Amino acid sequence: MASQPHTLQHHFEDLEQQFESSSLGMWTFLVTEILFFGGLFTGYLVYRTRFPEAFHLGSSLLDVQLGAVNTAVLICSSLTMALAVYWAQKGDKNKIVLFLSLTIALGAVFLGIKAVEYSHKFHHHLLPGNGFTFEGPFSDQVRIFISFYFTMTGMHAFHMIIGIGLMIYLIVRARQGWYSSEYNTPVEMVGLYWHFVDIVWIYLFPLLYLIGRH
Amino acid sequence: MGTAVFNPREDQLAESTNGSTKNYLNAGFSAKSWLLTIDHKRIAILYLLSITFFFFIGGIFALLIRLELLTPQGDLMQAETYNKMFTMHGMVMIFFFLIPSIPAVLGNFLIPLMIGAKDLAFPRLNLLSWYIYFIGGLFTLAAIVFGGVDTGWTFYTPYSSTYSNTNVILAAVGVFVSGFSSILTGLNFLVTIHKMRAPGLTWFRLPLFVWAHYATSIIQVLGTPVVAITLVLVGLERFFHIGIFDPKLGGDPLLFQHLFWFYSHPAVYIMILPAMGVVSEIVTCFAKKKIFGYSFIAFSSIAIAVLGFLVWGHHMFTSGQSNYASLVFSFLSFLVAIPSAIKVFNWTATLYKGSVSYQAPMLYAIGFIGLFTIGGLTGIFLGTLAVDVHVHDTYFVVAHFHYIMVGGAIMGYLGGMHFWWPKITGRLYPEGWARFSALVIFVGFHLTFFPQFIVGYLGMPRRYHVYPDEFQILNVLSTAGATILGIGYLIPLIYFLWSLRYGKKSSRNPWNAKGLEWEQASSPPIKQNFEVTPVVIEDAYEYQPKVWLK
Amino acid sequence: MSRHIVPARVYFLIFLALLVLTGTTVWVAFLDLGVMNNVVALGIATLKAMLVVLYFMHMRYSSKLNWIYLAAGFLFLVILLSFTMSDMLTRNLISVPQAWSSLQ
Amino acid sequence: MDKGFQLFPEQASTLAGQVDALYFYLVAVSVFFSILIFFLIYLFAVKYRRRSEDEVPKEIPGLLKLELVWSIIPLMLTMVAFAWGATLYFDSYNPPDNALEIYVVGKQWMWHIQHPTGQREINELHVPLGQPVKLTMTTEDVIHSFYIPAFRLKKDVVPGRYTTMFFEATKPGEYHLFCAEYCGTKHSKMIGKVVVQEPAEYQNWLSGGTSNEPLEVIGEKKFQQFACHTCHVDKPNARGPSLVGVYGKPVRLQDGRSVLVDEEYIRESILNPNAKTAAGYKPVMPTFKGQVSEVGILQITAYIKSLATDGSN
Repeated sequence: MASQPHTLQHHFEDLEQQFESSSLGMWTFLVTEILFFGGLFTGYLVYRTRFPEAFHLGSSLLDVQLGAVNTAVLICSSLTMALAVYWAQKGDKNKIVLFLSLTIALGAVFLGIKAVEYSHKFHHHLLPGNGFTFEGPFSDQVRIFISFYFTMTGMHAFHMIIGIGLMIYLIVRARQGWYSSEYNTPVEMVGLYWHFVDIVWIYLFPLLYLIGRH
Repeated sequence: MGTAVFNPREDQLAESTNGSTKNYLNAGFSAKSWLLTIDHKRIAILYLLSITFFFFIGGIFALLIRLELLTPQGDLMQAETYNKMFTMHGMVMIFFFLIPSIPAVLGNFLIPLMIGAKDLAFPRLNLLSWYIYFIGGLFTLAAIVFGGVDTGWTFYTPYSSTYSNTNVILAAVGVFVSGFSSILTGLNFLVTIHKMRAPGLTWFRLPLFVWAHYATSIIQVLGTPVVAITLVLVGLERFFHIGIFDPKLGGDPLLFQHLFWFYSHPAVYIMILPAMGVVSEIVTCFAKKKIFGYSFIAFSSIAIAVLGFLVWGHHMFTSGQSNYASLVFSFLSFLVAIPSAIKVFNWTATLYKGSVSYQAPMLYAIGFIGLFTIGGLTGIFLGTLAVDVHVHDTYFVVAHFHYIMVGGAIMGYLGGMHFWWPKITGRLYPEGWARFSALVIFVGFHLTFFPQFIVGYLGMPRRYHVYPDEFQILNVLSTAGATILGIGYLIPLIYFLWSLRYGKKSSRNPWNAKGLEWEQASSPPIKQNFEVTPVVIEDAYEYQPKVWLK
Repeated sequence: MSRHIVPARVYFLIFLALLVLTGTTVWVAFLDLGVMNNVVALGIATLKAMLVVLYFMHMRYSSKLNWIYLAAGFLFLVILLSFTMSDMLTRNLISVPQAWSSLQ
Repeated sequence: MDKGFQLFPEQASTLAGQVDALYFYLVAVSVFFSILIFFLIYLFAVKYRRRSEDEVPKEIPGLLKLELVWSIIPLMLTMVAFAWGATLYFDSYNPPDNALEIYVVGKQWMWHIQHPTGQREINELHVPLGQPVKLTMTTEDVIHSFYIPAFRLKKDVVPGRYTTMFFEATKPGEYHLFCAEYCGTKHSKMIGKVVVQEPAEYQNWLSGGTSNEPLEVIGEKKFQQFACHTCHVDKPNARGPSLVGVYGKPVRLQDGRSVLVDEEYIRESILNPNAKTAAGYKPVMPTFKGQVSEVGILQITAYIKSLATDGSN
């Protein structure tokens, strides 16, 4: 059982039904993710309308260059993920492994840059919580901005780590030859997840890094 | 799990030659065959055992609360202890009993049977949901054992985030984790109902139980993530002091209330919609008549699910929320009352010129209609702005939501348990005892909670450990009722257990009900539910004789 | 299975578009457009998200049902945001009515 | 204050009778529908009980008209409740200009009440009969809720901002005061009484007691104690704006917006001074967070308010 794919689970009539179900299930899951991050975006919106100056000030403390580079890195990883799915649909095992590995590598680069950013912030005592110090106006409200920055990017990074774990699983299974042009649903589902995480960042980048820059 | 790609039809034939006495219950007896099962029916049983456990835990808290309130001075326990009691009563009952009750037990068991599927769309995810629920339960039990938590089940900030010095994080983690169980169950149902229906089973042929669960699942999927992230923020606030809910840094305590009620108001419909689905099934079966206004009942479930998301601000009329927002929320709250009214009227109309029999499930269903009607009508008081200002956070509210969630949801749950018990276990329970317990519960319930409407309008605030003397008589009545109610809940537990061994064997369809689970599956059903995939050629509830073709 | 396989060329085109849009959003952020800064930033983000959903996530070739689910997710996010803001933005209109009447 | 057994609460404010009228309307609607449903179920239950196992009732098709009737009638009845309730609600938030202003600060687990004439009370609120009273409330810690059942009024007291409530008592006597929002261990002990007195008796009460410096006088002392007056003076090069005559009027801010000088703005300016700096001044004021209590802020506010009337004289 371990090394053989069981392509069609017993309770489905055919592969079409199985794929359609997985696909709907994954999209439903992504809808729950939208609302999960939605709670954070609601808090962000409330405080940004309440403390616009503090949010502009807080945003100016972030490094636009690193943020922009990370955005590009994540978009690259989305491309490699899309290509991994593409080769899964074509049933090319080696290419699946190759592109999944590239995606993991790009994800790791993203997380590495994130870690550098975090350590800069920590170095300047811009951290979420009691160690926070900020010499300047609105320090309490800047603190709230920084808390949002860490919570939102932290939650995003956590999702990426899960995504990387899933891709490692896919690589193991792909090497065992589980995926073919007939059956590649798991690759496609993880792809959906990874692209969703990318979309979250697409919103986080302008909302956190690019406000009040002019 | 097969070792190769297998053809499902061959698999079916192989199993069915083993003889008709083979069913899901005797398909394996090892602990592993239960704990690692991916059979939705067995998972339903796992849920049944766990929620029964939590129901009695929560019930013990309730009983202690009522005992404490016998006297106005608070003689039985300290204020700290009392505050923990009502917090844990609410938390356990809501998150670990009511929300999973009907969906995770009856829904899990019945949805595949009702739609002619072999299982839910994601059987392993279903098992995972139970484990997640179990882990969440362990966290909550740990929070109880290590000293309890005293924030109220609502976790209002900044009390929960800054001031309470009890196990808030542990309890929040418990609720957070169990939330994912709820999300995954809802997701599973949605996909199953969309993709796994038997040939011929169109949307408007579905049993109303399935419609109700579809609506419930929508709420679980859309609402639960928001409370999850909110609890994460409370945890972060407590742990790191991030300031988002801290008014000293400019944080707004009302933001928490918005995020919390965005889920927790619709969560009430997670508890009541499935019960409405159960009642629709029972009423039509015991009136032996097609349900009146099928599409109105079906669509009212969806309407409740959607409108339910637009009314959360009616929990915040006195909170300092904008008065204009209150106005909008009040208006929308009245709209959500209408679909509930439609259901009640349609159930009543179904009885008209029917052939009505009064077996136990029907008594529970009628009990549901009676209690839900009062619960729903008193909800209108709470949606009315000026009246809510007076009764908000008093025992009036406590009485109202117990009428909905205990009178409604638990009556529905027990009605469903009685109705499908023969299907689940293959045994019949003692009918006389079942009718008796329905009566005891109905009487005990009214005696417990009706006095609370009065004491609430008099102004007794909820969550009070000591209270002015003049409220004592009504509180004593309430405690007396709670004792009767407690006994009423114990009786079914005893005779259900008894029936497992001594109950008469049930036929495939003891109520002569319509529906695939009754007509096409044995009692108890075989492991893969049906010998052959059923084909549906008629609407639901065709009690008038028509030729049934295979 | 008759699933549509998107040609790899499409992926590269979308990728380039996403990079260009990222550059644009950074560039625009440093111009002073007043309130329009927010509108443009969110507009570009939404455009990027649409491209990812439609092509990388194959929504263009996917069933209608998936579309409806995704739309429902966004609809309820909008409900959460707008109803919460309806409180936040109108709260002070009335909390000190007396002071306001002295303005007139 | 033993009231003895009751089934219905006393009415002691102008609002109470109006709320009760609406309440009875709702009770009537509820009783009507409950009895209708119970009666119909009982009737059908008896009349159409199953007489033999093999009887087959006739199918009754759904009836659109009936569905519409029982949707629209309840909808209209609830719309009446909506409009009625909303009207009362908005009325109860519109105090007349001559309302007596009293300040309330909640604290785990007591109510601190401050009269404009300087009297302070703990867990007791004395008010005169027949005069509108406006309460401006806040809290030092968690959310509380100020609840007077006999007035049918309740309002949460929220940290970080002011909420208000307004009533006019109509019956002398003592009434329960409860905290209605769960606030921790001794939530149920955060209770007290509201004493409604005849105006003459109330005046009597005001003139008795200790420490009867008016609120603005205490506020003025605080103003000097915190050295506010060193910057907020009416001099050409003062570091802060003069506060004479500003209360109740809009002030221009540095970023061009205007803001109304009210209790909320004064409170914010004391605790978070640079959030909204007045035009023409540098954001140099230090925060007084942690140094001044909510009660102290209310006293200073009262002083600044008194400067407004002085200025106009």
